[in-house]
Amino acid sequence: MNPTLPLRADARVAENRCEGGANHRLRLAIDGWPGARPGHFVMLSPGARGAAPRFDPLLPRPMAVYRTLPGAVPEIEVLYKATGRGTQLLAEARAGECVRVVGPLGVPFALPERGQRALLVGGGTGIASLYELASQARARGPVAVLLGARSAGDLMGADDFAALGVELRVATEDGSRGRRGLVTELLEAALAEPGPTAVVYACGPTPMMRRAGEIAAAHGARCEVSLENRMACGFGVCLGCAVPRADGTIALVCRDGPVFDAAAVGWANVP
Amino acid sequence: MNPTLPLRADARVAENRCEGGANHRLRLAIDGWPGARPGHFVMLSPGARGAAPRFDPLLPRPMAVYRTLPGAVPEIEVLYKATGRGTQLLAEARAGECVRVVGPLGVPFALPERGQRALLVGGGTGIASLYELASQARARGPVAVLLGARSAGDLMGADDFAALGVELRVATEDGSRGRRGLVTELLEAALAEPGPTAVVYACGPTPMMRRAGEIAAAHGARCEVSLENRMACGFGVCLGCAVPRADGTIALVCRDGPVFDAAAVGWANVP
Amino acid sequence: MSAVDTRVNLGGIALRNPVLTASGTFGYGGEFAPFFDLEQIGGIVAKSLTLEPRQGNLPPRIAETPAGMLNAIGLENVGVDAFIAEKLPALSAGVAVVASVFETEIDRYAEVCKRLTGAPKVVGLEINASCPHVKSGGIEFGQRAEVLAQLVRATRQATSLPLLVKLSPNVTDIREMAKVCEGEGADALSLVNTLQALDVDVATRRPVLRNVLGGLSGPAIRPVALRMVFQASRAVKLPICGIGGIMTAEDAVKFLICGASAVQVGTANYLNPMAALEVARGIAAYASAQGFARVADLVGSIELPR
Amino acid sequence: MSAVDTRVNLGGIALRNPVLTASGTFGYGGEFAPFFDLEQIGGIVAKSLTLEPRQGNLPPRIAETPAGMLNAIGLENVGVDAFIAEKLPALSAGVAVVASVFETEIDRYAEVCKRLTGAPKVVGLEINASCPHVKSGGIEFGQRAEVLAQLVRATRQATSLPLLVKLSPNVTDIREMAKVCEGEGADALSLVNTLQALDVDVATRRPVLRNVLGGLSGPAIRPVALRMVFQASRAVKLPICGIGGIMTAEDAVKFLICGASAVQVGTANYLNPMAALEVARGIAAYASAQGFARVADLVGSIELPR
Ligand SMILES: Cc1cc2nc3c(=O)[nH]c(=O)nc-3n(C[C@H](O)[C@H](O)[C@H](O)COP(=O)(O)OP(=O)(O)OC[C@H]3O[C@@H](n4cnc5c(N)ncnc54)[C@H](O)[C@@H]3O)c2cc1C
Ligand SMILES: Cc1cc2nc3c(=O)[nH]c(=O)nc-3n(C[C@H](O)[C@H](O)[C@H](O)COP(=O)(O)OP(=O)(O)OC[C@H]3O[C@@H](n4cnc5c(N)ncnc54)[C@H](O)[C@@H]3O)c2cc1C
Ligand SMILES: Cc1cc2nc3c(=O)[nH]c(=O)nc-3n(C[C@H](O)[C@H](O)[C@H](O)COP(=O)(O)O)c2cc1C
Ligand SMILES: Cc1cc2nc3c(=O)[nH]c(=O)nc-3n(C[C@H](O)[C@H](O)[C@H](O)COP(=O)(O)O)c2cc1C
Ligand code: FES
Ligand code: FES
Repeated sequence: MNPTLPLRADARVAENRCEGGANHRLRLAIDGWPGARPGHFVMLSPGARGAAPRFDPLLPRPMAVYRTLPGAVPEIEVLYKATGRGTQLLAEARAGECVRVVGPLGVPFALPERGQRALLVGGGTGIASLYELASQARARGPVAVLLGARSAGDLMGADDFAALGVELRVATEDGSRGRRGLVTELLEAALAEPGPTAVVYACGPTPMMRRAGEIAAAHGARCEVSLENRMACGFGVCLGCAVPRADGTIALVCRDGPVFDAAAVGWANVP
Repeated sequence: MNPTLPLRADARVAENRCEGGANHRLRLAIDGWPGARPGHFVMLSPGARGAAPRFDPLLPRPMAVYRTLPGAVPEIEVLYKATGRGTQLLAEARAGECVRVVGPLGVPFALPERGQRALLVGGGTGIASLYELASQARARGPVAVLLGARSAGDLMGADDFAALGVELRVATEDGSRGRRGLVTELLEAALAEPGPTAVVYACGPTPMMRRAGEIAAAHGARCEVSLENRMACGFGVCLGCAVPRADGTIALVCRDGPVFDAAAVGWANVP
Repeated sequence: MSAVDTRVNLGGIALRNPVLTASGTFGYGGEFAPFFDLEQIGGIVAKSLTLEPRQGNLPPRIAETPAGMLNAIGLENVGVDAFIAEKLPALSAGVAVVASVFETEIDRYAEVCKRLTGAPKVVGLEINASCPHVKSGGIEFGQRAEVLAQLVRATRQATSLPLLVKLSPNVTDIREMAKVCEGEGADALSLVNTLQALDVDVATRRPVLRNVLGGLSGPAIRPVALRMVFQASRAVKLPICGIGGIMTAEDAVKFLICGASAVQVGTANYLNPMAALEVARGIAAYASAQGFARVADLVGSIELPR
Repeated sequence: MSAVDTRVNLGGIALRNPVLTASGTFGYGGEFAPFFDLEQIGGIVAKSLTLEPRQGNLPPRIAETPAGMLNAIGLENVGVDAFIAEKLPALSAGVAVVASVFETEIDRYAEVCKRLTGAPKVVGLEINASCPHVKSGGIEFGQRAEVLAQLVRATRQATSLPLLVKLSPNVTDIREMAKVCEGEGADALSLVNTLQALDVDVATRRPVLRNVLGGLSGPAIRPVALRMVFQASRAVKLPICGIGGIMTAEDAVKFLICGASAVQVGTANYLNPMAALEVARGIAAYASAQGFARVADLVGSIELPR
């Protein structure tokens, strides 16, 4: 559960740079930031950044807290792809400008038990949810990070993971980096390897997470996934981010997740 | 009448800088710019400047062509005050970005007859409509530019006028530059001076222009004013910029103006 | 600023200031406790309640539109009993709660009203008339004068609390609906609910919402909402709570000027969980700057051309 | 792209592509000659015409709103005779012109239709039913089924040209109005006109428009317009011309997917005088990219959840 109360802050852009293609890295200085646990996210309002209020695009965008950089004024990093209207606007924010932040939000990942092997499976922007998890899981047992992307240029944050000293395996659909294929194939292979009990964490496109859950289940491993869904508020009041559970009841991604046990998700109706 | 057909262009921002307070100077490079006559204006779309289409604010803003800088790719300068939502957004445009321009538009000022004395009365952002007129009127006869502002810091373009070598008189409401008082008082004084027939050109707040027209009429001088009104299109199709003429008929500021004979304006219903 | 009297009366509900939060945009209130003290705004309107707990629609339930958003949540809520047993006690004593009610049958509406009457902190009821009336073939209760009259009559009889009726904007003439409510004994009107709307994704050619149709809210609809408040306030004597696209204090002031006695902040709560507080403070600042001693004096202060 | 057949038929009007310009946003056409060749779009709908020339309202007539604009131009136009004598001849021969008609009385509507019938370049008439009906106390012609029926009947008798009826969105049920038009022999529907709205300036407490009420257009209203097109296209067999907030080809495609056979670009012409051309090109590009051989195959291609 979330031990830290969310705050609403006008964060100052410390840095916002393109890392090739649509990939961007945003560093935000947030007075009073209470810290975040692996899997927490924030809501960022790109439209609120200028001097005059503008309401198109209207809604804030959910973004994983990639990592927290402690300091007198704590900073958080966010890795994002500028693809739609809101994220492209976010990419225009310059150092010194303000971006409204609400967070930290959501239910974080449960760290592996001591001695367990953590297999982190990331695809697309989902990779951004896994960095803090990789960092903290290291103290519990072996960690392997399996990253997938369309091609090498799309890959986010791979160097940061490498710098953590965790095992890094990459698959790209065009073979331009690592193995050619899907990241779920890396997971199959990793689970087939002998070793301690594995626990799987997956974040990325819905079909990838669903498949990761199936593979984990086939190997008797627990699997946590961090779901994505459209969000208006991020803190449980709009009821917009509902997804069905496997038992047919409704869960809110922002409040009951974004991290769910893969086996508890009603995958057929996850958008 | 307007001899140049308007064009629609994605102008490139060559420079956009704050000149103190809300005053800004924008230089736009426009491929194929056909040139402008004194009093012409353009419609600038601040909202269209980013990569992703955003429609708040929606409408383009009418802005006088302050001056044209000829060259392989001609440039125009626009002086503006960033006060509302659109102009504040315009102030965020950086060199290299695109701003949509439609223009040149409108009916320009009629230059003075040879030997006439031109008295140019400018207040607030209206000053921006008078620079090219001052420049071109010099060849016809003596030119005096009378500028008014709340205080010295609000004054736009005074140095440029001074550099033209025309006579410059300033009035500020707080006396921080030139005479303390209204620019229309400078006009009264100037018209009382002996000399060749005067023709008055005024651009600024409606009450100022109306008063300038009255003063000119009292001295038997012709007076042209450049009206402001809300505009959606700038080229005569929305019918949004209507103002009544003195005879009760309706004129369009963008098509029949913005320059009108002060005596022909139905001032009581000019917004 | 401290000189301004911010109190207003909304159909018998005395509010410390004119800012409420709109139903469905503020949860059951407690979700906002991390952000500000709810006693600093006029009150909250809770998510609409049905007799039984309800699950709502499958996703996608929301989408963004130009300066607005679409939603089709369905009737998801904890049900009236859980609201009384769990949600109300979680709020601090000084929070004024207006409970919102929607149902698919008139007698069920009335039953929910009965259960809410007397519940602590509940200072009034808001009847959400934008719910599809199953018996009329899916048309909203608030879209047919006869059906609306029956609804107001039944709920009026079911409660002694101040009764607000929240009208649908999807009507030809809002004045007609306002008069129906006045005639049946409503104490105030809440104007407006969302505009019925639709959007599609051109990549998939599918509606952006699983429910196909949804409700449009946010700044996009504000000029329509203002028009309806203006029209209704001239058609009936009932006080009006203005709703629709209020993002800033300036927006709220527009509703007061057009004849609303109070306002509700809706979609803005999502983008800015402190929006309602900022609106409340900004209204007082505006009144003070404009020389109004009482916020109530702003109500209906529009200056029409002669 | 050249492979895509862009032709559509709108109630008997054969259009080279589905993009028209909306009445009141394109003048009489000639104003756009500096920007592009009008023969590259499907056609133009000219500013609505009355029997006599009219002056319209005093300023302010327009204002900006979130992702939209308000207007109350009044009935300003050159009058039907000057349109035929001066405006039509100024257009090049290949431009398809739909003449729009509005009036305050039904017999005057019919008379304008008669005069336009047979005028060169005029390929159809659009009846603007969003005009206040003086005899009904200011309610719009398109807001009352009986009045609308009389209007369509009278104008239908007055012309042999394809007859489009442009409906007001300010109604409870657009399907009812669509059926009235179908029953009275209209050839197509144009959906929608502006939403009735209001805004005030908090500094002066005055309405932003001299006319107090105005019509809301632009992207803000697009989801409402799309919903009405979707509903009407399932209620009647008439082809529909979709209008409301179309800024880009993607927006136009949404209307086609929801059941419109053609579209009109309105407010976008103000911000971008080449908007209609860009929309026309973009629709063809979309159809091509999605593998549609004919733009007409997009019409009503929405994929509804089962
Ligand atoms: C808990 C969570 C954490 C996330 N973390 C990251 C991250 O660290 N980095 C990153 O790049 N992306 C992340 N995403 C996805 C990110 O929110 C979307 O890519 C983004 O909202 C798209 O906005 P846009 O303006 O580019 O697209 P638009 O197409 O303009 O978006 C329109 C609307 O749809 C919503 N939307 C579109 N795609 C998504 C999506 N995939 N998930 C949720 N809402 C969506 C938008 O928020 C907006 O409301 C996360 C999503 C969730 C739910
Ligand atoms: C022919 C003409 C030439 C102009 N030249 C200049 C110039 O060179 N420099 C300059 O700074 N200003 C000039 N103006 C005024 C300028 O257009 C407005 O200051 C500007 O539109 C305000 O936009 P905003 O976003 O700051 O205000 P907002 O309050 O956001 O504007 C809201 C709406 O009202 C309109 N509006 C507000 N004020 C005015 C106004 N005074 N005139 C017309 N429309 C207005 C806006 O265009 C917009 O549609 C000119 C106006 C006209 C008509
Ligand atoms: C996601 C969402 C859920 C809503 N749920 C309700 C509801 O349960 N009951 C109700 O009366 N109104 C509901 N509304 C409507 C709002 O209370 C409000 O009337 C509307 O959104 C317009 O105001 P706004 O533009 O400020 O949001 C909901 C609105 C949204 C956006
Ligand atoms: C300034 C203005 C004037 C208009 N005049 C007319 C008109 O004369 N006749 C008419 O049928 N519609 C008129 N309209 C409505 C448009 O044709 C169109 O239906 C509406 O604006 C919605 O489309 P849009 O959002 O693309 O602008 C006018 C709209 C505007 C903004
Ligand atoms: S995003 Fe609002 S409830 Fe989850
Ligand atoms: S601004 Fe559109 S007609 Fe003048």
